Amino acid sequence: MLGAIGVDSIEALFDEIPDRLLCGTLEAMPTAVSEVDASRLMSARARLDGVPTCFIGAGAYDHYVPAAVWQIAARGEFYSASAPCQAEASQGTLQLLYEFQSMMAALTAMDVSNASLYDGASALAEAVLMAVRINRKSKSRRVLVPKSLHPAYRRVAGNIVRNQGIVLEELPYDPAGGHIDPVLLQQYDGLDITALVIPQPNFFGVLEEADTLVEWARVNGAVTVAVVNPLSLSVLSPPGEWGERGVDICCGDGQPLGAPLSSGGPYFGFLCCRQAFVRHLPGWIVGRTLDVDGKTGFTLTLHARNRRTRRSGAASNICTNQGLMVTAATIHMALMGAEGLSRTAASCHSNTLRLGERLSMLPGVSIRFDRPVFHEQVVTLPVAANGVLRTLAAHNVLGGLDLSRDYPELGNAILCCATERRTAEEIEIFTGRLERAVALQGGAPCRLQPKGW
Amino acid sequence: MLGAIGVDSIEALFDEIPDRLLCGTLEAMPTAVSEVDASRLMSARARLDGVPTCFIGAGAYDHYVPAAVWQIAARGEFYSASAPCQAEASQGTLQLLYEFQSMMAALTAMDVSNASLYDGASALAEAVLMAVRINRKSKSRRVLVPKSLHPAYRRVAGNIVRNQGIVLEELPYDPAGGHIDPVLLQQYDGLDITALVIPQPNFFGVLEEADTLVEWARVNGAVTVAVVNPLSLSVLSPPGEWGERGVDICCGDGQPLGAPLSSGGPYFGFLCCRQAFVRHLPGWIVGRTLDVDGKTGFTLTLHARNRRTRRSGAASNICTNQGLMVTAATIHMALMGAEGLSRTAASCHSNTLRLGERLSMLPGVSIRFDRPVFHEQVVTLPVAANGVLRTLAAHNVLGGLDLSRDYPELGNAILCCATERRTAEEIEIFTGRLERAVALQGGAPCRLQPKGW
Amino acid sequence: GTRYTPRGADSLAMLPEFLARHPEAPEGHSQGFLACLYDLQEMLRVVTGMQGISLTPAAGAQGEFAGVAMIKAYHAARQEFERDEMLVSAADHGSKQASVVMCGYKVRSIPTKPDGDIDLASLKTMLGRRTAGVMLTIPSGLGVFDRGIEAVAALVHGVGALLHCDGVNLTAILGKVRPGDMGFDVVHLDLHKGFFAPHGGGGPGAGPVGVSASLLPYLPVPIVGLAGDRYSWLCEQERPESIGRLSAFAGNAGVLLRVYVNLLMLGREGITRVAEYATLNANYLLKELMKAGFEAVHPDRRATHEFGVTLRRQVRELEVSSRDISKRLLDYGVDAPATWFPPIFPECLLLKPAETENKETLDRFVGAMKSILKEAETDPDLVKGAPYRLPVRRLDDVRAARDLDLAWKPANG
Amino acid sequence: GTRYTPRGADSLAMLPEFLARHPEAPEGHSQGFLACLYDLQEMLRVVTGMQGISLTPAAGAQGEFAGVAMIKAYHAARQEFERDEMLVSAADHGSKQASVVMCGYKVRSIPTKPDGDIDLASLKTMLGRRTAGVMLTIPSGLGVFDRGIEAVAALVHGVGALLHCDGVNLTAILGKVRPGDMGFDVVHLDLHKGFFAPHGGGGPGAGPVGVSASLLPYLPVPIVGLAGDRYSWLCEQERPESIGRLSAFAGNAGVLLRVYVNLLMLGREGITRVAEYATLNANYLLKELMKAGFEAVHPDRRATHEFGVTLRRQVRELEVSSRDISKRLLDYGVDAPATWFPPIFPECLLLKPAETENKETLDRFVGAMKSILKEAETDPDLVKGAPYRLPVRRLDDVRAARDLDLAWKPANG
Repeated sequence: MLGAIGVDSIEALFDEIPDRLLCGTLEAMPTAVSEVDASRLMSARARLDGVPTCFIGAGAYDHYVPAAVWQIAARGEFYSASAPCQAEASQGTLQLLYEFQSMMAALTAMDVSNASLYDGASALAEAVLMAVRINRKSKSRRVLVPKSLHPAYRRVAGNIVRNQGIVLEELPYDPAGGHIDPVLLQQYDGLDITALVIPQPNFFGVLEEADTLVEWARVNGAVTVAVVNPLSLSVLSPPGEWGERGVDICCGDGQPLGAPLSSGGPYFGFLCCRQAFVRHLPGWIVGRTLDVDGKTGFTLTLHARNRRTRRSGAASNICTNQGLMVTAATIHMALMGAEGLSRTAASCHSNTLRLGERLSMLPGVSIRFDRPVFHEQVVTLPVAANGVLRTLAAHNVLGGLDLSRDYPELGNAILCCATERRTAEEIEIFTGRLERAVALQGGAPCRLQPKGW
Repeated sequence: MLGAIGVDSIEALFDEIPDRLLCGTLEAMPTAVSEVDASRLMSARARLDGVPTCFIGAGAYDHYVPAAVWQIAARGEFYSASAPCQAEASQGTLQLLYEFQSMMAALTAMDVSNASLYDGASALAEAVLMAVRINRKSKSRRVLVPKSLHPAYRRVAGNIVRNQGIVLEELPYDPAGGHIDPVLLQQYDGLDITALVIPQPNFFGVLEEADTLVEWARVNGAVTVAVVNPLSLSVLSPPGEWGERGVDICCGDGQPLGAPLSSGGPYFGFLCCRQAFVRHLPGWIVGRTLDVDGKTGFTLTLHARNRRTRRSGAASNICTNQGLMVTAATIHMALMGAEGLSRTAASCHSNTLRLGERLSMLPGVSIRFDRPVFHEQVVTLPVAANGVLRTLAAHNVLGGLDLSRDYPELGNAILCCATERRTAEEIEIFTGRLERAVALQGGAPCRLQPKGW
Repeated sequence: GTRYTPRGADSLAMLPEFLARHPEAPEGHSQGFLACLYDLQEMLRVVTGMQGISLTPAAGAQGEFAGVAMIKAYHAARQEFERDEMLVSAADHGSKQASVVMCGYKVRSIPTKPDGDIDLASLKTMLGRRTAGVMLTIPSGLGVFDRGIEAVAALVHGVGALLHCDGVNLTAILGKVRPGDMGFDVVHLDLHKGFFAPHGGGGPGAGPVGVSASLLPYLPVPIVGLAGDRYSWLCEQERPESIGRLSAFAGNAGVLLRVYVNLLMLGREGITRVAEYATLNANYLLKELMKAGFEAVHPDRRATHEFGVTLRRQVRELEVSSRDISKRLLDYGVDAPATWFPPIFPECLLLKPAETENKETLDRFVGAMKSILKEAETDPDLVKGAPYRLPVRRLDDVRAARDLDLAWKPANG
Repeated sequence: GTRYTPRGADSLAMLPEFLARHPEAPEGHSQGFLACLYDLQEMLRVVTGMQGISLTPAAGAQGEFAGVAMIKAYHAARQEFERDEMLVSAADHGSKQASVVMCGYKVRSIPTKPDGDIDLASLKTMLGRRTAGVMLTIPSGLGVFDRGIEAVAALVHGVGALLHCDGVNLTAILGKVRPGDMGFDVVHLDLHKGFFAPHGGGGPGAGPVGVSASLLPYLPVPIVGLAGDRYSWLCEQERPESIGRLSAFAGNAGVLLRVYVNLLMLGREGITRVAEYATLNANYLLKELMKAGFEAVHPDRRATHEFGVTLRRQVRELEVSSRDISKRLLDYGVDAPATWFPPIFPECLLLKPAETENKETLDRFVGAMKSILKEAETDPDLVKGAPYRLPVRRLDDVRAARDLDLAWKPANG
């Protein structure tokens, strides 16, 4: 091959690089190891971390993924497929994305879905940008974002839209209910609000008064953006049916649909909207069309580049999707069916309620909010959460997320979730360990009489 | 569908079964559990067993299997494929078996290979039956089987051939070398011996004088059956080249070629022979042929049923092969190449030698035999092996196989193997633990001076 | 046909600890694994109705051999060495012959009646002091359930012989009727047939054997025992009358784990459902094919999970063979019938729709059979030349067996 | 083209403990995972020659955005609010425009010379007090290495602006020359391009950013820190000047683990080999296509790992478009060229043979190109009608965008 090129050595092919820039052997880069050595290293590191019993949710849920899901998704045909630039040679990938869009539209009761974004948080950022593009009447670029929304989502959305003159305004939560009290919104009546974000369930697991919020937005000319847990939609009312006409945009993280916890990613974000706004929808979108012989086929359509230059500002640079995660999610949804998803959701929910019941029988421990929740809830401890959680972790129980950093006003509060994988036995172990950990910190060392007497 | 059949219920389809035989609900059979519950149970049981550091070989070796091997072999096309009864619809399976036969023939330097048997031990039984079929001149049905052959192999072969009037006669091993002393064979000179079995390396890891043994058999009209570790063939001389003309039959267990330890199975047995004996070869055999258009294709040939009825007695009832294991082995050999296999073999071997060196520096510990070994060796302890091994296991080290049950004459002997997966650090841990375990049993509590002074 | 292999069972049987477990690992590091095998033994005991199970045979044929070897050991223990005959149903698979010879017995063939059941009158004349045992497949190799099985068992036991069951077709009656209740003394299963072990293009399989009380001492080792809450291996030492071990370790352990998880997930309800769906599919297919003009081997019998269709008429009238038709079916993308045995029914297709097939697939199969029948009437050469749509056309088997090419050689490559 | 995804890395990144690790797991249960990410940061620091790395961006485009956002934060910290322009090479990918606008900057396009290098004279006239930064791809979008890169860096830094590198093509020069040594202040990588993360039909990817000392404080969080032998997350609190987090947790962690294992197994030698084989393949393919009569966009330059071939002459003379040719290539079973950008070179194919392709594949591609050229000369309609051998023929994109059908509905299904 060198002969055909007309050079003596491979090095000669790099002769346009100025000599003084060449980096030489990179001594600081380690030399190659074999697969067996890599396996030894990675196994040792994995063992360091172990597999503690997980009661943390907070946007990433320890659901069981049927083995068939990843065994199919990991087939080379999906796993190593290149991007479907040549539609005719990528019908498998494209039809799968179309099925995904169809399933997500059905699950959310929205008209259309894109073919995924990076994750739930960046999907919210894209939803906000989209809301600004859609709401041509609004000049304020003020978007109301409840404090009851996942703190990381709020930060990510802020970081991404900050330089485009968009203001994310924090909406407080009701201290008793943990939800957005619709009465609070009255202060914004008649003001120029571009969009209202509605989490359901919210970060605390609490259910918002979604119908009332959507109606307020409609009356006040604000675009509505729902942020939902897709698994919850198998048992809760879908955003497309909130209020009289449903929300305008709906987004969230697809992790509960087949993605392993995997330290936070890869997951995928999803973004659905009304038909009327489809030309503002960022990311890949697959359409069904015909070939020259009239046969059905699938292709990427509404190319993102056209869409995003439509209106200057409120721009998005999305170029890709989370293909493999979407493949897994589509298989997962097909395998579980509506019935399987709602069975899982119900089982998570009842596990979390049982956990709440058991924990709140401990002295000084209580459920923080009085509103209904879905499969996650805030628990108040009699002592600082930090130390208690550390003690639990030492016994291989991840007892929940410490809320003191993001919500210091909640005191010693933790956010707990027990998915369908948690057993009654594990809940009892958690309860027992918590009791001892609290006692250790001098919280409520002796229990004089059963609580509730 | 019931309507089309003309019955009211599925139960009606079972109306030919006498009522009094119906078993009713099988209360003793548990009710169904979900995949997530099954996963919980199996994970808990797996954790009970753990992953101790393994220095046991004895016919099953802890080799690293590159991840690609099983990711390819587990594809549905291989995994769920039915038996290749319709050759035209099974060309993938059949060509793969042909490649396997080709690789095994090349590795053993034999003319032909079958498409696998259950395991190494039953392959030996088949090899013995085949030797009896082949050796028409011999009427004795006496087969010499060395005591240095794997004890389980000897038992299995005996159990399978016992009822066909075949006598397996034990050939002792040399107490110093651990091998078959060819001088011992002189007592059989001129006698009617149907076959001689030659393990290489033998159960003790010791190398036999294969060339001399093969020549003795040739002179005395005995069919030769080699039992080999296929990995060893990448560094040792192959059975097809032993003596002047090579052995007649060669068999063994394919586990070292890509099968995980997996509690002893599934592995696969292989069986190769001279071209002249191919019509006596049991099990599936794939041949290359042409289709009606002259295109190359593959098909099962020399159907077992015809072959086994050729001569009454010395029968075999093999109907199938270990397809999936053969698929993995074929991928494994293709991926590793001759070079990769010999690198692995050399690395195992040097690890085992290093282990032997380290252990034999302990007081009272020594290498049992003085002959060269391949990747496995017998180590003598100063105290009973049983207790020492139990102590080691409590520290998560499986220190070797206790030989006292099968070879009480060897005293406190264990059979040890350190594959390429064992690190220098693990060998040091083993050495240290062994020292303490021996001391604990009062073997050699204090070490006055370094051994060898 | 090809069966879906549940991937959940697969993953759980391949948990790292199970894959890494050495067969000689001490019992202290084996309680989890042994518990699974013990539970599987118990489950198989329940579904077969037998008194004891050994999981160790590596495949159906090895299980079959083990069964005959146990019968041999039983009679030997009783010093009844004059028993040197095994009676085998004429409708049965060819491996029986070999398994019997391997144990030093002679084979005699028991005729079946036109309705597929064993001919009791003939059986009676054949049974005697030389009979070691009688081997039947239930349901039979042509898919009928022998209605006289109780009478057969009584006759066999009456002469001191034992009754051996090939359980390859048990799928069809799982959870309905059990070999143990029918009077069998030994049954061998074929776990990659009815119990969802992966097919793997031929193997690995697993062929556990179950026995009645009379054969308990002879079960092949190793077996898993339970004392208190401690599981242990029972081997040669603990079971001195055993016919011994049949593989170096404990058989195809990984396959057994898969089957165990499958049975856990199927449960009591599931195994019956498998039998019911398999039977439903077979009877539906039988009826539809009969409507389409095909002739059943046993038209007046229920199909179990499989049944025979004879093409004698077509072969006689149309100059195509059942083999041609089965090759032509490949072009239609339908799984072709396994083969054309048993030899007592020439030109016969044995049809065995898996319980996982749906009505659509079955109807497509009937459609294909109808089309091929029409093709055979109008253009027999078309059918005789099949297949056309596969990577190769009809292969030359004669050439394969004559000009043997069994391994690639650099020289003649 | 499609790239083989090493399955070893895949399995090791999916060890049960890694799959089960919750993103909010305490650091005590995270030392193994964090060690991997820390090591990966260090490796990427070495191969890019930058001072600091953040792994968090989820894909190349998010890394690109992070780079521009850091430049914005840098100037803001210096109160240099008058800088409102980003200069972008005219040969570059369309997402840059959007990333720049997302950060509130205006875009100006820098012309390239006919030989593909940046036109330094024009650059000089464009740079000034309003320049926030300059964005280049190295090697460029048409596969040439800018020989004047040191002069570019000097000019940019001379006016107080920063130099931004799109590292999507770094594969071609990995282990040969590093963005840090060339004077770049920020580079973003595309790990599913050059670092063997699985392609997955589009994603997930990962787009780490590396920065020079000036941008260190602004790196997106989280980052993994090491103090003594203890790894920890550095987040908003520890890095108050950061542009913040870009995803809810730490980006596509699973992809990062795969890339880490790949780099472990590639090592120092391996990464250079990737660059060398990619470059060898591209230059060989370029020369062979030129011999076959195709015209290179930059005939006098070395190809890096990709290069452009212009079909202007063919399009003019033969009435077929580059799109027709790329569709016809599909019929030949060769991976069709990605697409026909950049827009400044119309009717141009961008060819990018993966480093894992062998000579045989490259020759087959040249053969296909020759055949298609002949077809275009003799039967242009054949080429215009392609493809013929795929599940569908040419799809109607206009109809797809006009009669939108984006989700199956039971009603109109």
